Amino acid sequence: MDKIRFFLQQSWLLISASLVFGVLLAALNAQWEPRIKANEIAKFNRRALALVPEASTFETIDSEIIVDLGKGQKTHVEVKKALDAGGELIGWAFAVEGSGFADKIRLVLAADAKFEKLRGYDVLFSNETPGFGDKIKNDFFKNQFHGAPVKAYILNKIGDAKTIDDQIVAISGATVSSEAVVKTINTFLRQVQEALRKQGQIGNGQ
Amino acid sequence: MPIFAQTTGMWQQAGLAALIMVGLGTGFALVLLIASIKLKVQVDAKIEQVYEVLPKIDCGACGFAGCSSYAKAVVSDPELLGRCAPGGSETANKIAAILSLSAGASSVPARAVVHCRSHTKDKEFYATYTGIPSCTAANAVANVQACKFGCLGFGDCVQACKFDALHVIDGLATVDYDKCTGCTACVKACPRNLIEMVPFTQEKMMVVACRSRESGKVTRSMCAVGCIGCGLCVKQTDLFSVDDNLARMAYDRYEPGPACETAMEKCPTGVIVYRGKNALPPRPAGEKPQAAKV
Amino acid sequence: MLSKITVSPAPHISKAYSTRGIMLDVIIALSPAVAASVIYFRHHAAIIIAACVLVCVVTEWLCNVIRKKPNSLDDCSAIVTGLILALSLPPAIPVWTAVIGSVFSIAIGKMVFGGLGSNIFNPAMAGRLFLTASFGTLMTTWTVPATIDPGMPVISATETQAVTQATPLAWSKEAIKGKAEVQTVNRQLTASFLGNTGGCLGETSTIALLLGGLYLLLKRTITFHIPAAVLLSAFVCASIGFLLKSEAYISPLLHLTAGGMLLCAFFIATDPVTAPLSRKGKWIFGAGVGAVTMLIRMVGEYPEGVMFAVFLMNAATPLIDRFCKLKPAGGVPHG
Amino acid sequence: MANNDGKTLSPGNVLLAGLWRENPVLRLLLGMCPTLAVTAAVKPALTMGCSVIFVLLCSNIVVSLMRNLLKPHLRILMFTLTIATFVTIADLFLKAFQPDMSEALGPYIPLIIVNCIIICRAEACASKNGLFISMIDAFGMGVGFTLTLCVLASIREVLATGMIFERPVLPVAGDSGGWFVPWAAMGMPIGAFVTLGLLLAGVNLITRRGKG
Amino acid sequence: METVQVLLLAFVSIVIVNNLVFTKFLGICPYLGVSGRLDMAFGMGCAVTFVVTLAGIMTWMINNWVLATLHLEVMKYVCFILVIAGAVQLVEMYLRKFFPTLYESFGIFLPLITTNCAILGLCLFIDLWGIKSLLEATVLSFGAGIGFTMAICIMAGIRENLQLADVPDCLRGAPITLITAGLLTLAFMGFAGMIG
Amino acid sequence: MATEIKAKLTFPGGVHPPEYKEITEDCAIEVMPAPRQLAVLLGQHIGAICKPMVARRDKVRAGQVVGDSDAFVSAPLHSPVSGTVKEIALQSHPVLGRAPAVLIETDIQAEAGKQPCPDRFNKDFDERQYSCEKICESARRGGLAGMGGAGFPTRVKIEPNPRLPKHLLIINGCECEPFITCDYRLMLEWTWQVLAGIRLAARAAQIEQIKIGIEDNKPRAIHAMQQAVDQSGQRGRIEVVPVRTKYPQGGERQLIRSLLGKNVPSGGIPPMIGLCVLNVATCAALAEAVVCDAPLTHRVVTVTGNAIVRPGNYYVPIGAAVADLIDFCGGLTERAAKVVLGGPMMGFAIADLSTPITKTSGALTFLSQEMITRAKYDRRVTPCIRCGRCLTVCPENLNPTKIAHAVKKNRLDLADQYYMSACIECGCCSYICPANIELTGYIKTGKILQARTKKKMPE
Repeated sequence: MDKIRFFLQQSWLLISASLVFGVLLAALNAQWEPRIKANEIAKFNRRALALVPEASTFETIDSEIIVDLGKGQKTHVEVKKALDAGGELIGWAFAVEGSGFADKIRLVLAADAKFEKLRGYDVLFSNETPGFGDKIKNDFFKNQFHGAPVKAYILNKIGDAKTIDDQIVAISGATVSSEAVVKTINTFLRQVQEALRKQGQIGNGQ
Repeated sequence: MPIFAQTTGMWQQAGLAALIMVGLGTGFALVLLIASIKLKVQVDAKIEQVYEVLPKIDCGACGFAGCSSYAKAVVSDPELLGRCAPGGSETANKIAAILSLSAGASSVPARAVVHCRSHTKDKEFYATYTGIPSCTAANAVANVQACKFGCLGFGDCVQACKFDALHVIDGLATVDYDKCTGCTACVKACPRNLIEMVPFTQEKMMVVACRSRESGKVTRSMCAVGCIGCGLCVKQTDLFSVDDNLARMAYDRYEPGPACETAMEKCPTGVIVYRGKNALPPRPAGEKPQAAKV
Repeated sequence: MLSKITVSPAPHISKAYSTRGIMLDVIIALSPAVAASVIYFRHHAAIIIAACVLVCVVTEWLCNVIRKKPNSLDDCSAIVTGLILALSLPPAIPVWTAVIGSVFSIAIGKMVFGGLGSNIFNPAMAGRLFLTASFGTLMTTWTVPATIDPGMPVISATETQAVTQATPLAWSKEAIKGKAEVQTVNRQLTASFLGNTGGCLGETSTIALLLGGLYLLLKRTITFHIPAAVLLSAFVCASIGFLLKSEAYISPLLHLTAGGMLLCAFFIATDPVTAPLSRKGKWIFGAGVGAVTMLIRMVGEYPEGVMFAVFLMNAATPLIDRFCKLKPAGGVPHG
Repeated sequence: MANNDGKTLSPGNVLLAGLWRENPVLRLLLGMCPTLAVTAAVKPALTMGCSVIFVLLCSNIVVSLMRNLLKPHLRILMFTLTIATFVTIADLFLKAFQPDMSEALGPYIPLIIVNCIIICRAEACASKNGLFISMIDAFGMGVGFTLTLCVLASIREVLATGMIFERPVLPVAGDSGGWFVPWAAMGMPIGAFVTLGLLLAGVNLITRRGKG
Repeated sequence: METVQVLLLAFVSIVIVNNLVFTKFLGICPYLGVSGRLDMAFGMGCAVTFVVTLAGIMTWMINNWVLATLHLEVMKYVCFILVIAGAVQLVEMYLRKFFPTLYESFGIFLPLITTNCAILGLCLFIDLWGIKSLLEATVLSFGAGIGFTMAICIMAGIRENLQLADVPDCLRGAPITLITAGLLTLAFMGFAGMIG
Repeated sequence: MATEIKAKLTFPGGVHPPEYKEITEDCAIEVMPAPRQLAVLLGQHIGAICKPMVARRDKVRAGQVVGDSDAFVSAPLHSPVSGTVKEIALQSHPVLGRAPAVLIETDIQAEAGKQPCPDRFNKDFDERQYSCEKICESARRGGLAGMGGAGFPTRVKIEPNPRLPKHLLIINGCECEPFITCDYRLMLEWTWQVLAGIRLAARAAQIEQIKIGIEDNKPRAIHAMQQAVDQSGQRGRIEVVPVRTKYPQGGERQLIRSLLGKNVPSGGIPPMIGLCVLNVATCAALAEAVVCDAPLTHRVVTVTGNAIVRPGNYYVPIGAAVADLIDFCGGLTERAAKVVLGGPMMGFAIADLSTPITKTSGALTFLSQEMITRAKYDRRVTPCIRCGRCLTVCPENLNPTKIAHAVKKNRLDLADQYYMSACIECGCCSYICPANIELTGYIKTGKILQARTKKKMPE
């Protein structure tokens, strides 16, 4: 009994402080959580909207899409439908993740309604070297994907960046980052297309 | 009532959070408390004291692995004082207080005295020294300067002094008594044992600034301001004694007085000088007719 | 009578050889490579070399003035740094880039550590790495040598539109990714030996570098350990790759002749200041440089890895030195 | 802290201490990790600085209030708990109102918990002084930290991109015909280390001049 | 076999390619403070390796098994730091009591580690990277410790040499260490992008 | 004329300084008359400093003991001439700076100087007529000390020690220092006396096997010694072994490594591995001490260098001032810039020309300014570029640059970690250093500092 009293004497402040802090945190979190969630969605939507400007809302589909990353790793992709004001399906958008030069890169990909042509990509998050790797945010590189067929893309050092096909011209001086983008897109794009087809969400491409 | 539902949810979560926090807090508090009692290890009281003054944030800025090891180090080696960046001068002062208290504050302060007053122009040289500019190295090479006992002036003591209290002026190490703390670093550095710690009973002390044990004649041939062991000072006051061709001063008994002043004036080579704060500049060498070079 | 007599600790005589002598030897040994670079890249080479040397010298002088230290230019080490830096730059870079590189080399690579002898890293490589990090595009744009060999494909970069030529190493990288034929690259061996190919100013001509290296070895300015270790370990690593997968990895001989391998083996890795002291240490150091270079060339993202390898091993030099601490001949003394 | 040096502990003095005399980064070498990590551009640096000011202020207030109730063994635990709480609050706030910055700073915001500045001030100042002085101290230190970060970040951002606050200040070479080619290395770790190193050397030089 | 490969790559990646000190600026304080002597640096490295492995595993477990299930992610930071601080203190006391020799050799570094951001940083990065398997988290945290040890030992070696060098006065100490660290990052840049 | 000899035996490390032996190698040993005044230093070598046994104004005979000590490691001192003790006062000492010495004024009739006695020995000499104890006693009474370098008392060296049994006697005739030729002349001119000394030493130490190591740049000496050994029928016992010319081949540790491939433990002495090493000059002195009962009062000194008028090998009384020798040799030339007692690699530069010759000073080298600066950058010290040449030449396999830098920065602990105490101070590192750093000087300084700190420890 004495021991407990001694203990309480010593640590009542700590215990009461933890109590107060715990409540404080939880309260603040509850207050701000919706906002944080909204921020995340807003960010995605902002990027996706730039790719599919006609869309008015993005709606997450219910079915699960699992993508195989190779080496036995799988990941879950949250695919969203882009709907116009009339609720008509005008495209698809989803976030993907791959490893870049310095850190992970997260991209938003958007495809047209039939999932045959890419509407392009945008960078959600990257930590690439300023001056080199972060050129993956530049239009020069991004535009090559705009309207490109859904295929496995091939990265080249030589070629014409103006032609839209599966040949992607690398950013000079930042081959790694260019490669990372292409690789990430290649990993996800076809598999998502495949999965959607299987689930009957889109046609089988014929 | 959605608002009510929301609030309930929030309070539920808050309760959980608070519970976890309290659990964690209580748990760690308990463990730490028990541990601090059960696993107490005996430490030197002084180290403990020093450790208590330190910020105990274990930032490692001092170069040691945490505050406790710094405390240990600083107790054994006071030169490490002032390494604690977060604590700053406040902590340094406190540590100094802890350490010096035990060192005994009652005694007279000891200050370094260079027992030589021979500047370059007063010395006799046999050759030019071209080796390593350090007293220890030069001392190992045979007589560069004629006097084996005099200051070499390469400044090993200057380097050893952490308080910038020693400077070589015209080939002679000179103590700045405003800065000297009596740390004895220079005493250890001098290869010729010229520097000695003298208890400064007065603001300025009278010293025999020479260490030459050569016979008077040889000393004169080597240095314009060396002690020739003539013993004139001994006749004035018993504070002086001559031994091995060299006059010495009993510093612990020294008190200023006319006898000492006379001894100083009578000294044919002017080797008896004042050292200390506000000490007058010594009589220039060769002022007395006897003190000429042979 | 004895005013002229001096005394000093023993010994009283010394060998007639000075730091300046060593540096002059290196400069002489670099001259074939300089000549080759001027032959292949004409005025580009001349301007860059002149700029680098000049800026290095001026920077060192300025640093000494700022530090109020005696002038240290007469040991000629700044000239050597300038030369090596210039020789490891691509011919097409603008002169101001070379100037920045030179200033970085001397100021950050050398003088902040206390000047010659105190620097941890090879100053020239510090400059080159800084430029690689800063101006990657410029540092990988290769002009066509004046005497072009038609066997090598000409490519045009998309952004700059200048006609450039890929180096054998850049193509080897493509080959590893399966985008180029290894055979095409391997055919570059002769061109690479003569220096008739794209690449950095002084790195293209194998024969000029070999001449210089031989001179240094014969003059005993450098010992054979480091060059031998570098080349041997690089050769072994490259051979392993080549034997395992000859359709992806180019021939080990080309690896030795292409890029900065020889310049590194004879002039950069042998920089005594940043290399280990003991023989054993030199072997480890050299082997490390060779292996890391090949690792970066074959697995990494950069086509060339010499400067990284040298830098990395420079950093490890204190540890190698400590690891290879000499034991006295008579055993460890007691007490 | 100056309270035992015989100097008066005036608020102005305390404030100045944080800004220059005991500037956490330049003089005490505390909090180096964020200093190096978030100074590639001014905006994240400023955000970081503000977060540190907030956490420092709050933790100093709390510690100062309960300074007389602290038990020796649990003191550090108490500090840690307080700091972690406020850091979480700051993190939540950024996530909610500055999502871009929150993303850019990533884990460096929660890493404020182990930033030595905070625990150091709690220990050295707040646990010994009253509320007012502690607040001033926290503010001074925080502003000192933020200013240093901003100076470093502006040097690096200008050289690495030719911009400050993402607004161009130097004409960058390219299609528009500027002359400045960005030094990408300044945005990389090398730029961070070397710039900070030279900055510290400069500060050393100045203080030594001042003394001499 | 594939798992082994993944783990191996993760290990090499965290040791060399994504070294915490050189690319993430974590653990700079001890990196500058305790790198003066090689033996101290090595001791520090060992202690960090030990604690970071422990902390990595524990925080991963708490994060994934407790907090995630209770939806209390908001408590993440508080829990992490308390776990780390508590673990460090307990380990220190345990060592001092039962393995005094071991404590003498590296236990003195343990208290320093609580404020070493490499530990908390790694836990946060593991969370950020979304590492899903405990094994990988273990390997990553162990690798991070090894990477830190390597970095601090290299730096200590260099600094021991610099003690004998004629470094300008104003650069002595932290500035020259920072510049050296900067140049070191240049050296490690060669490995960048080698492993994704 | 002996043919050229190419020896293979050598040790790792070392340097090849120019030899300059041609200056004096053909100068026969010449007797120097005793100068007006001699100063016999009371501390001449390793071991206890002697106490003066005479007083002021005492008359002394030639060979009379003037200083002695009871310590085990010590040797008595004798007056080289008959004369009067003028004073016992401090005198410049090549190593100690100022040390007490017995100043003796020479009698007029004694000025002719002592004559050496090599003709008393021939191939019929038989050491067995002297007992082991007698030889040791003669060595002790004669004040014999190693005449090569450190000057270890010979008696201590040759006396059998049951704890450290010796099985091989090595005679050091290398004379690896540039300029010096005194041992070379001894072996050529006093061959029989040297050989007799060798045999006596072997008898005293009870050693059966003897090796004489001579550098291969002295083919005539090798030849002469070989012939003498053959003629006296000692062939099976005594072996003359040519070793490669390289500095410091004459260091006993290096010679042992060359001859036997064995290493003397660092900081140890040859008896630890059962060896006894004697210098040829010591052997000659031993023969004289035992057979003629003459104490060590004179020695052969090579006066050489490019700044002396009449270089040569002289038989000089111990205690003669350097200035006297200079006078005897015709004075210094204009170019003289350095006076070195000993050879240029390990000798002591002296400033005070009244410094007397000691038992260990085998040479007096006068160097010109050009010789000491050479083309080396005007002797300017540049920073160490870590070229590693000092490591390559170090015969003890040390890291001189690291030790020197540690000492320079006052890091004695670090210097100790790199085995500073194992340094033999041969000077190879300083000789080779392209940056002109006085590595040996720093290491020597470091050792002094180390000794000081150790001495201060108990306080």
